[in-house]
Amino acid sequence: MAINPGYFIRETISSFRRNWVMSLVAVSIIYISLLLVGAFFLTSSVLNTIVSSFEAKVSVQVFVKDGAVPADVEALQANIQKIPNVKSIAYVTKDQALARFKERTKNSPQLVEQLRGNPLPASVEVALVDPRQVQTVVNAIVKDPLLAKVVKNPANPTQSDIRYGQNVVDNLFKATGVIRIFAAAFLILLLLVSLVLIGNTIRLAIFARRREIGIMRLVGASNWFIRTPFLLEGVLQSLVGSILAILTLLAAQAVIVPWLQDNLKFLPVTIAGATFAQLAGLLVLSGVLIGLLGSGTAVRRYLKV
Amino acid sequence: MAINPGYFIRETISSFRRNWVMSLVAVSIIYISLLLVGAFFLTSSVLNTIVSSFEAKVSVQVFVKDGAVPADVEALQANIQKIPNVKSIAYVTKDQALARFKERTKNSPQLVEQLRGNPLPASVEVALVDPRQVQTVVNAIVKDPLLAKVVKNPANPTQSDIRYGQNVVDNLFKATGVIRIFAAAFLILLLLVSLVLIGNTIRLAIFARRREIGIMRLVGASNWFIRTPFLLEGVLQSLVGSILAILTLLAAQAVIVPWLQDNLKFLPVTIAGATFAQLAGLLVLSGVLIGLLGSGTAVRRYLKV
Amino acid sequence: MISMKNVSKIYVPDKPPALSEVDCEIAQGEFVFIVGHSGSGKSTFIRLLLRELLPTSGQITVANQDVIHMKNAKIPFLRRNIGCVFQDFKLLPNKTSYENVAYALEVIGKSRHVIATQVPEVLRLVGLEEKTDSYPDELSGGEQQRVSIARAFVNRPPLLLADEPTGNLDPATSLGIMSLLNRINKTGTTVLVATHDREMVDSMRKRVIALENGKIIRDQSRGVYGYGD
Amino acid sequence: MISMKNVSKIYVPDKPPALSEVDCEIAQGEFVFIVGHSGSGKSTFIRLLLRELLPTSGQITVANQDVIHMKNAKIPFLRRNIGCVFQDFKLLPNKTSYENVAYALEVIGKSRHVIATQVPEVLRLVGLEEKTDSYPDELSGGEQQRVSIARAFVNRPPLLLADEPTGNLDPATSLGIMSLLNRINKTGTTVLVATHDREMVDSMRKRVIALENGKIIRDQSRGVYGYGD
Ligand SMILES: Nc1ncnc2c1ncn2[C@@H]1O[C@H](COP(=O)(O)OP(=O)(O)OP(=O)(O)O)[C@@H](O)[C@H]1O
Ligand SMILES: Nc1ncnc2c1ncn2[C@@H]1O[C@H](COP(=O)(O)OP(=O)(O)OP(=O)(O)O)[C@@H](O)[C@H]1O
Ligand SMILES: [Mg+2]
Ligand SMILES: [Mg+2]
Repeated sequence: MAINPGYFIRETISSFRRNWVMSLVAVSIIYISLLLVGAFFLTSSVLNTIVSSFEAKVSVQVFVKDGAVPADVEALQANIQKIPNVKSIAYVTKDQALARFKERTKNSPQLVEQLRGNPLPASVEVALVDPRQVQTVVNAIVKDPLLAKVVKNPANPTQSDIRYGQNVVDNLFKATGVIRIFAAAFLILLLLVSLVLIGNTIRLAIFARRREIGIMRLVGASNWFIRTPFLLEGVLQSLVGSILAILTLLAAQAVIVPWLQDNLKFLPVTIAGATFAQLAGLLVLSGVLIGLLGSGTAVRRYLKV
Repeated sequence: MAINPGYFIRETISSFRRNWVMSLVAVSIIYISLLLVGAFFLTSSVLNTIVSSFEAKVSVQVFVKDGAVPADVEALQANIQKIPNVKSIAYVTKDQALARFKERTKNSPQLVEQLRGNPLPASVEVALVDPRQVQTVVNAIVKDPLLAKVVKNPANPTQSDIRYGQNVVDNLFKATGVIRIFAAAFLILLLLVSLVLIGNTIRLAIFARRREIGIMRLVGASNWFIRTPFLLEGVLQSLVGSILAILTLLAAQAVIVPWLQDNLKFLPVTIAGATFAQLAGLLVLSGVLIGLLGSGTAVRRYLKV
Repeated sequence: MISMKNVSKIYVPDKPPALSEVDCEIAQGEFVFIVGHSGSGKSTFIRLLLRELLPTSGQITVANQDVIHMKNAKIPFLRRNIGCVFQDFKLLPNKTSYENVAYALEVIGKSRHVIATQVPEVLRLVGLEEKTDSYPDELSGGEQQRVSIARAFVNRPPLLLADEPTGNLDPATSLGIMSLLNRINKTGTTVLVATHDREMVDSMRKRVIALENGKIIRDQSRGVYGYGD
Repeated sequence: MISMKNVSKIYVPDKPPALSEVDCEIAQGEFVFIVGHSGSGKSTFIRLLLRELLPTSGQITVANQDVIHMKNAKIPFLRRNIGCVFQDFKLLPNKTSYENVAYALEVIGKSRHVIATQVPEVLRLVGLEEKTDSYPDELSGGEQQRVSIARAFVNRPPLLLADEPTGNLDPATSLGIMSLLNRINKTGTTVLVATHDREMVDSMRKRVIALENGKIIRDQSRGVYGYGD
């Protein structure tokens, strides 16, 4: 049997035109659901950047006793630098520490006035690659034999000589963890919901044409011959819907991100190009997939004649 | 002309049954969209409680000089208490201040060791009803003539004697403002989207029955006679969908809120009963409204015959 | 009862009109056949009377009402006085035979009691007493047609339009339907039947209006089907 | 060509069967009328041959294929060898007359060129050369019926089933269609026509199978419509 490849393309396009009410509704529902998914995806990606910036503030401070041998301190720094997950280290001198203290307590000038000399210790500040692993890094530092030479109270260094905001860190990570879980759960929910919505819409559109499908069967059309234009139509609708959604998101992002950056100067609000590409891929792919699946399963129901 | 009141009820129910594919799809789409709106509504209400709890931490501290006359301090307190928007005030003695300082600086014991006597000032802590109005309250305190008698540096009290975290507060409110705007915008978007979705679904279902509507017209049915069962059916579908959504949210909330409270002990995670009632009202009302509107406008299109 | 003055209907501009310059008067109580080749405009004629369509030009009066300038809200009242058997039946697919016929009574607000006595009687008259609870797609073509006939006259309208009411019926059943229409006509109802059934037209000897290409080419009282073929 | 053995069809249990214990053989190249009252089972007979329905019991063979135990995937191939004129036309509403007829050729993979020559010719044969671009709802009842007829034989199937193919046609057009069917039959096609058209049956003098309440009550070669009424 000869095959008419052009037939299906012509058929799909003319069906798209002639059932335009259905096509319009389907495209608009696809558009809207994917828009929602996309908007939330971008929002949560921004949220993630912000949350990560908070986490990045978690660092470990090792306080150095006044009499420590500079060579020991340097050797310790070198050792710490080698610990996995350590991003960078910085040495804070006693003078720098005093300056920071003065800045922090400028509303109680009496305090600073009273200070004789400089009672504040120097410290080594350790920045981390993954702040959540802070405890492992602290443990590694504690195990370092050099530490005993450098700190004041080597018997129990985490008591006062190593600071990493134990309780704050715990709470912070619990909070950021919950935020991440929630965002992911909501995103998955949204995605599922929009798949159900799109599937149902396509199903409804095909339900409205079930008689046509029966007629096609009765005049001898094979199942794939009937199904192909419906599948292509579903894919076409999904493509149009998802591309419209991506364009809208691009436009919205171009307006909203600068506004946010203006209003939240102290927070890192950016959307990476890669994130956007990823999103576009996700939308088009899931749109097309559900278009195929939705029309495929829906048509099948009426191919029984 | 006599009216058959029972007719419409029988008609609605039998139509709901006989067009069950359509009804099912419509109900499921209504359910899903309202579920989404509801889930987001609750999430953002929890978020709001949390954000508010951060804001509530904003307070004003007035540092009292060591030689201040107790009567003056008490009079000032009484005056501050009368300022609108002040929720409560508390007096922190010098001893309490020192205890707090020791707790905060326990990793630099040298600092505390050095202190002779108690260099820390006593203070009056002012809690606010609406933390965003902090500047107004501060201005009112500054204007109080008693303040000059109580603080150390009366010429410029906001320099060091009144503390309310000026810059932090500004950033906090910017952030919470943006969070609120975003949550509200997203909620409105979701609501609009779900209204469009529901409207479109109902429109599609009625589109599939447009021939029927034409036939009804041709056998002499008046417009309201045709429309009423469709309207009732739309309302019925919306009611079923919104009630299912509310039940699901109730169940989900009963699981998720305790889990959150467990994981975020340091944050106030609660959903007020009133919030839930409000949500239920919102869902049912918007569902029913859109059911009416959607079927009303959709039917009208086919009443032209 | 019915008056058409210079009525034309053009569906698609630049194509020949479906009806052109039709003039006719039908008095109350008449029985009229409309005959004509396929596509000659019979259904268009009937759809104009029911105001399913508006003519392109001309005037139409049905039961002393100007059908063309009628307000939208009054159309249902016009149609309640017209029973119509449609060529494609136009049954409501989600209603049984009984409910389809009952619908024409519910529309005018008849009580359930009245409906419960009249509908079965009418269904019996068209020979469908055993199919009351069948849905249209569970009926044969002829049975669907008879449901449409039953619905058309269940509320005893003063005007009955029938568009090929026996196209799907065998001669015996057709004869039954025709004599039913005849009886209905005898009670004072005006009856207008578009038909291809030569036997019927020739045997009943009623007024015949013949259409060709949208024009009335013959209007005889006590006429025959004609078209010598 | 067609063989039915003891075929019964019961749509609704506990109701009288639509067909009961039907036995019949139709040889290749025959021309057969099926007649019977409304609801006697003619359409059911045809729908069984097309495998639109499965019988409740019995055996059916069409073109040497067991229709009942046929795999789902083979059904389209069966149907491509059967042209069918449906009582309710079954036209695709979103396709023009031309496209509806062309569909039967596209289904078997004919090239656009072949389609572009055959379809207009067939439409001309049924007298619709001017309605090629009209959608079904822009056609009169008889015109729709003729599109259905054109679609049924456009691909020259060896078996042609026609369910009341002239129910909506005037006698002249009916005669044209019947002589067309006769000509098609002369080229070797088996033709099976369910009809109420007494004139036609009586004048053509072909084999007549008469049904009543789902039973074959008469099977005459060179028969007449019968049913003295
Ligand atoms: N909606 C429409 N749009 C365009 N043309 C139409 C429409 N309806 C009918 N026509 C055309 O108008 C002409 C008259 O149609 P009509 O249905 O009145 O014929 P008829 O006499 O009832 O024919 P039949 O006996 O076949 O039912 C036909 O040629 C038909 O193709
Ligand atoms: N899907 C169905 N479900 C139940 N009963 C049905 C169904 N289809 C047909 N019937 C019944 O089966 C019987 C035979 O129907 P069929 O359509 O074969 O009659 P027919 O001879 O074609 O009649 P007509 O001349 O009126 O078209 C009828 O009584 C009909 O009511
Ligand atoms: Mg007609
Ligand atoms: Mg039949």
